[in-house]
Amino acid sequence: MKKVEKMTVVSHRSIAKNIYECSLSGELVELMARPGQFVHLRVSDNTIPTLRRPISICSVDHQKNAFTMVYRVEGIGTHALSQKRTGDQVDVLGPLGHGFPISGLKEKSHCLLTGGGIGVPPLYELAKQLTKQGHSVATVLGFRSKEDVFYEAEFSELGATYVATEDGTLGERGFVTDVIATNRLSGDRYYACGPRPMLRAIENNMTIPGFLSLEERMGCGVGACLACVCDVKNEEGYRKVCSDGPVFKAGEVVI
Amino acid sequence: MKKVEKMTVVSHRSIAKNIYECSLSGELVELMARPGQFVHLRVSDNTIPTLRRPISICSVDHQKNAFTMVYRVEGIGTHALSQKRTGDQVDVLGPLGHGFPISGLKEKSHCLLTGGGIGVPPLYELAKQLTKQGHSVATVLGFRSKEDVFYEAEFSELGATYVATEDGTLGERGFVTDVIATNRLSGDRYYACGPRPMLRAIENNMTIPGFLSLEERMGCGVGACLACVCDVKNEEGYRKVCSDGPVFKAGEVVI
Amino acid sequence: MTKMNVSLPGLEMKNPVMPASGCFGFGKEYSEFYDLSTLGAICVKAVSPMMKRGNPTPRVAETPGGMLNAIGLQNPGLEHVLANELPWLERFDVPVIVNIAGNTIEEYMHVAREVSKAPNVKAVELNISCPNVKEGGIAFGTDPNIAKELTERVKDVSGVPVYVKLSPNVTDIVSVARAVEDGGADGLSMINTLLGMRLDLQTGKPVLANETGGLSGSAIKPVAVRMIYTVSQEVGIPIIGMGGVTNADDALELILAGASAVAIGTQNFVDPFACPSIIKDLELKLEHYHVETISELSGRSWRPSLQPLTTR
Amino acid sequence: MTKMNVSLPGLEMKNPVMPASGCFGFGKEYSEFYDLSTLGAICVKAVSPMMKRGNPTPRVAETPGGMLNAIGLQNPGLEHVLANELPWLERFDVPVIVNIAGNTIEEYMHVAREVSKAPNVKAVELNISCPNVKEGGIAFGTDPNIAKELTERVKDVSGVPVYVKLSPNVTDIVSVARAVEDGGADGLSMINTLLGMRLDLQTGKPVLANETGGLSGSAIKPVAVRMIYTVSQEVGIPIIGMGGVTNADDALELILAGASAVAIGTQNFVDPFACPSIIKDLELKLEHYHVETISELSGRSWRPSLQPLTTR
Ligand SMILES: Cc1cc2nc3c(=O)[nH]c(=O)nc-3n(C[C@H](O)[C@H](O)[C@H](O)COP(=O)(O)OP(=O)(O)OC[C@H]3O[C@@H](n4cnc5c(N)ncnc54)[C@H](O)[C@@H]3O)c2cc1C
Ligand SMILES: Cc1cc2nc3c(=O)[nH]c(=O)nc-3n(C[C@H](O)[C@H](O)[C@H](O)COP(=O)(O)OP(=O)(O)OC[C@H]3O[C@@H](n4cnc5c(N)ncnc54)[C@H](O)[C@@H]3O)c2cc1C
Ligand SMILES: Cc1cc2nc3c(=O)[nH]c(=O)nc-3n(C[C@H](O)[C@H](O)[C@H](O)COP(=O)(O)O)c2cc1C
Ligand SMILES: Cc1cc2nc3c(=O)[nH]c(=O)nc-3n(C[C@H](O)[C@H](O)[C@H](O)COP(=O)(O)O)c2cc1C
Ligand code: FES
Ligand code: FES
Repeated sequence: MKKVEKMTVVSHRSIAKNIYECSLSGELVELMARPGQFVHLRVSDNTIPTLRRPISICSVDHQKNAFTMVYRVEGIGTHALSQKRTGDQVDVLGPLGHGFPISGLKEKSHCLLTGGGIGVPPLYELAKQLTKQGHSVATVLGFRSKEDVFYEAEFSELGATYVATEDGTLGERGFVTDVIATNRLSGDRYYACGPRPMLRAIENNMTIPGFLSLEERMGCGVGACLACVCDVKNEEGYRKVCSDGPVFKAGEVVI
Repeated sequence: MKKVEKMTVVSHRSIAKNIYECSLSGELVELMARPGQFVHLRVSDNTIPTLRRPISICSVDHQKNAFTMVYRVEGIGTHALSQKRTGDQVDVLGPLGHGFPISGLKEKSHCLLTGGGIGVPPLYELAKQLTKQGHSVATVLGFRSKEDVFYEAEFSELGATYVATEDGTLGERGFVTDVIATNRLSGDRYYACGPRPMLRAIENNMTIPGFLSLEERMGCGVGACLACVCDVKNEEGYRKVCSDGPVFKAGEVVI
Repeated sequence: MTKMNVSLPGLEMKNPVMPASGCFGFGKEYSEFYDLSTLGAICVKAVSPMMKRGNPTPRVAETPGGMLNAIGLQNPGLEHVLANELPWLERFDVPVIVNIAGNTIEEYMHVAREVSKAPNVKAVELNISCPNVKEGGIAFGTDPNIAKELTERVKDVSGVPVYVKLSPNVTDIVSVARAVEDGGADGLSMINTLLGMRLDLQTGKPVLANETGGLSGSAIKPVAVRMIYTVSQEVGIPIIGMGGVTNADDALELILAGASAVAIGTQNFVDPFACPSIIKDLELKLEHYHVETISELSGRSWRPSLQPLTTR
Repeated sequence: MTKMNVSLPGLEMKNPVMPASGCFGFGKEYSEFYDLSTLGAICVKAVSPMMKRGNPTPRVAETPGGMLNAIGLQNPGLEHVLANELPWLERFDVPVIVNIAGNTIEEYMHVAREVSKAPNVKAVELNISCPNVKEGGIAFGTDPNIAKELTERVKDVSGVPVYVKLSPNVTDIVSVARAVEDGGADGLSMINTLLGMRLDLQTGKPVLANETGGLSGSAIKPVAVRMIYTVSQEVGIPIIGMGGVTNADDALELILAGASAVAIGTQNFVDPFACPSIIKDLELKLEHYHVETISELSGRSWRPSLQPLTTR
């Protein structure tokens, strides 16, 4: 049976402009196996805001029974979340969705991970699990500006890491796709998470198999309300980002 | 010009069942002269709850630039207030209304103060000011049960103090009017604050001049919305509890 | 549990609580959280004769104390529901209400006729109030005569009692309610969502791809209470109340206003356990107030000789 | 301040912000907080020919994200307003709009004729939508023909432009808006409150003595946006928008939807400085988005060839 748990904030800090890293501990961590899954958070105990907020699982520490999320303060929901102090509780529904598949790779494969902005976090647990299984990773992180950059050091520990900023204030100037082209990055498989235009560009440019993680406005987060559907390519059906995704095989759905 | 201020919680504690005593400091304290006035509090920074909450000024400390309120947790507004910790800020509009008149008494008068439940707090600053001016006070405090009683000791320091509880678990069993009758309490003037049935009984039973403090559901708290009106006895007009009251001369308005 | 039993036309319910249509799919997702047999009933997503793709995304937006949705009645269509969803629900001991959406009277009739043959379908609910489809739907809900005719014709072919779900977006909901009762409806469901909209300040455009959407959640509860209070005094058929119920107090408020049972919509998204929690808390409240059966409370707000509930 | 100037029939406003009728009395109380000359305009409490006592208390109740009121149009009557309230307001450099309530067309006409003679009254607003009075009021707001006739007759006698305040409690607000425009209205005000209700669980009774009341506050903003968006595309006269505005973003949302000016109701109670704060913040937003004049933004949501606002 699926569960909801009031998890406890064990650490919470700002790591870049408007970007926070928050760790929560509780029993739900036991269920967090697959990188790329998300949690659906209730950040208030009244109806402002009404809906839960979907945030990716960024890394999991089974020893400490804790997981970490990294999020950007956008509106009232993430603002309310940012006010939680160590020891406070957060109502967590999850882990939800299907994450990034890491099976089906031949031994010692090389994977290209591409993240844009707040699409970066779920790639971190992915990178950890891939390298743990003996694969190698290269990561391309795209941000608007220097002040927005986070987790460059963390990814660097796991493999070659490239940073692109739109204004060139850190790393290479331009988009992640520019970095991929310039450095002729490739591999056996790619994984990407970020804004739609980035995902579209990557899907179009890459010739190797890949997986894309999508965002969509959600209601329930569990597949019941049909808020988050996307169309399937070359077919009648549809997919729900929350329960069929958020990760889809490149080419499967219309981005 | 009237003002609104974010005042700072300097102390906050529970003093009886669901009853809290909270002190706030800030510049508005300078304006708090008259006992029986109230403040209108905003306890959230979104629209749940939407309206401010009226709470009486219980005592004022001009040295410390702080005032104290005593309130009972009833619903969401007072619950939210009870969550504020020392150092937190509370948005205060006030002081509002006309308080208890303490002029017009001949020297060394004797006053009878009667308070029921959360009607007790405003009488405390009143008792302090009356005794300071050389008058004597006797106070009758009515509560439902022992666990609800507060400020008995504080009032005892200022004059004879009687407690009535409905279930007889502390002081005399019964209502404040019973205590007044049994002990044949009287004086030159009376002041009362509490639930309407209590005020009605007192107004009917007392033969000396008196002042009553009323409660009514409020919108603006400043006289603009006409939410809080009451009828004037033997006359066409009306009074606004927030700006013409909350204290009225006994016999002036229909309770 | 007899305190909590509620008998409505076609529906023998263990308790007065059910999920509202469109907020619970066909039950599968929430069956992963708790046993659906604990529910008073299940009202499934609107079913139309043919599969419907619904509206483009974004389909939801948030508002103060509520949300907007413009799903557009996406559903897999009658045939798929009959072959897959309804049989799957048979594993639970719970009556099913099928919410029906159509563009024509014939479409409503067709779906009602077919779904009422399923053994676990104990009632149908005619959605004549969905604000998110351009044709049909909403017109049925705003014109008393059309609403009455629709009800009559569906009653002719339905094998189970017919509830009609009213739109709050009307000048005079009583006249629609009365018309539907005259048409033979066995019960009413109210309220559906209020028409609303949100703009994105930066783009200047509506947040929802469909532009307007249906407002649900606690923001609309006062409107639901008012309409249930008014309509329940004017009709003789029972009302399934909904609109902004987030907890047992809210459920009780709709019941006091005149509802016989209560449906939970948006709150399922906030708390997947909303329905079973509300059932549990409602039962505690009945004990607390020394109420014999929940049915006594229905319409208590307008009944003469009202005594306050006592906790002694 | 020219960025913020707004010209509407009868109203030369320094900025598009005014208090909404009934939420600001006749200005005296809030003049103790700030200089009323900073406002774009002032809309005063409804005035009726004779003094009105209003409804019994309680007159307000709180709801999630909003409030209910049933003041019942209490006011001191035309004569008193002419002799005292309007002359008092002359000390401020601000156009006054008088909100008018009547039970008959003649009553509206009488008040309009008289108040429009006051030098500082620059417009009247016909309240044809108050949900809290049993007679008159609401019927004018729900029937397009009556609304049109009322407008025509008041236009005949009013010395200042006439705005008509529409009720949201109707099936088809566009038809009422069009009728009122045909009747010669110079502008529309929308929306008034939604009909709502709250029950006290313990007593079982309505919280408001009047039973039902008008729902205002942030809860109704999505309904206001939807109605302003729809009506502004169908009429040629300007709209004063209101309903749930709590800050400059909300004000902007109503303007983007199609309003030319914005009125602030409930938020005055929450923050006595609501109007001047919103004025200040709106001006900052215009700078932030590099907008030349606020009027450019009116109806931006439905105008073709829309470019996102840019902060560069
Ligand atoms: C599967 C998934 C994983 C995500 N992981 C992360 C993450 O790890 N870190 C992170 O910072 N953000 C992540 N997001 C985006 C995050 O959910 C939004 O930034 C957040 O919901 C904004 O809420 P708000 O209240 O601050 O903003 P508001 O603008 O006030 O939100 C209003 C409504 O829109 C929804 N909404 C707004 N932006 C988005 C968005 N981009 N995607 C989906 N819904 C949105 C909100 O959930 C809410 O219902 C993820 C989104 C999805 C769908
Ligand atoms: C002039 C005045 C002075 C007061 N002084 C005190 C005091 O010193 N200590 C204290 O504990 N209480 C006092 N009260 C009562 C206090 O205002 C209410 O208990 C409080 O507003 C309840 O808010 P809530 O959110 O907890 O309850 P809810 O029931 O959630 O409130 C819902 C709405 O009803 C209003 N309301 C509920 N009860 C009352 C009430 N008794 N009077 C007025 N409005 C009410 C609230 O303000 C709110 O708008 C005073 C009331 C008034 C009018
Ligand atoms: C996402 C969503 C989808 C809905 N789909 C339907 C539907 O298919 N048929 C229907 O009659 N009502 C539908 N509704 C309306 C609900 O059943 C309910 O009447 C409304 O949401 C008010 O209840 P609430 O405030 O508890 O959500 C839907 C509501 C939501 C939020
Ligand atoms: C206490 C109160 C009194 C009101 N009185 C009037 C009135 O006299 N005339 C009128 O046209 N509208 C009246 N209204 C409606 C407001 O002018 C406004 O249309 C409505 O409250 C929506 O705006 P808001 O959400 O900003 O409050 C009143 C509203 C409130 C809350
Ligand atoms: S969010 Fe409800 S189905 Fe995906
Ligand atoms: S609360 Fe508004 S007039 Fe008293």
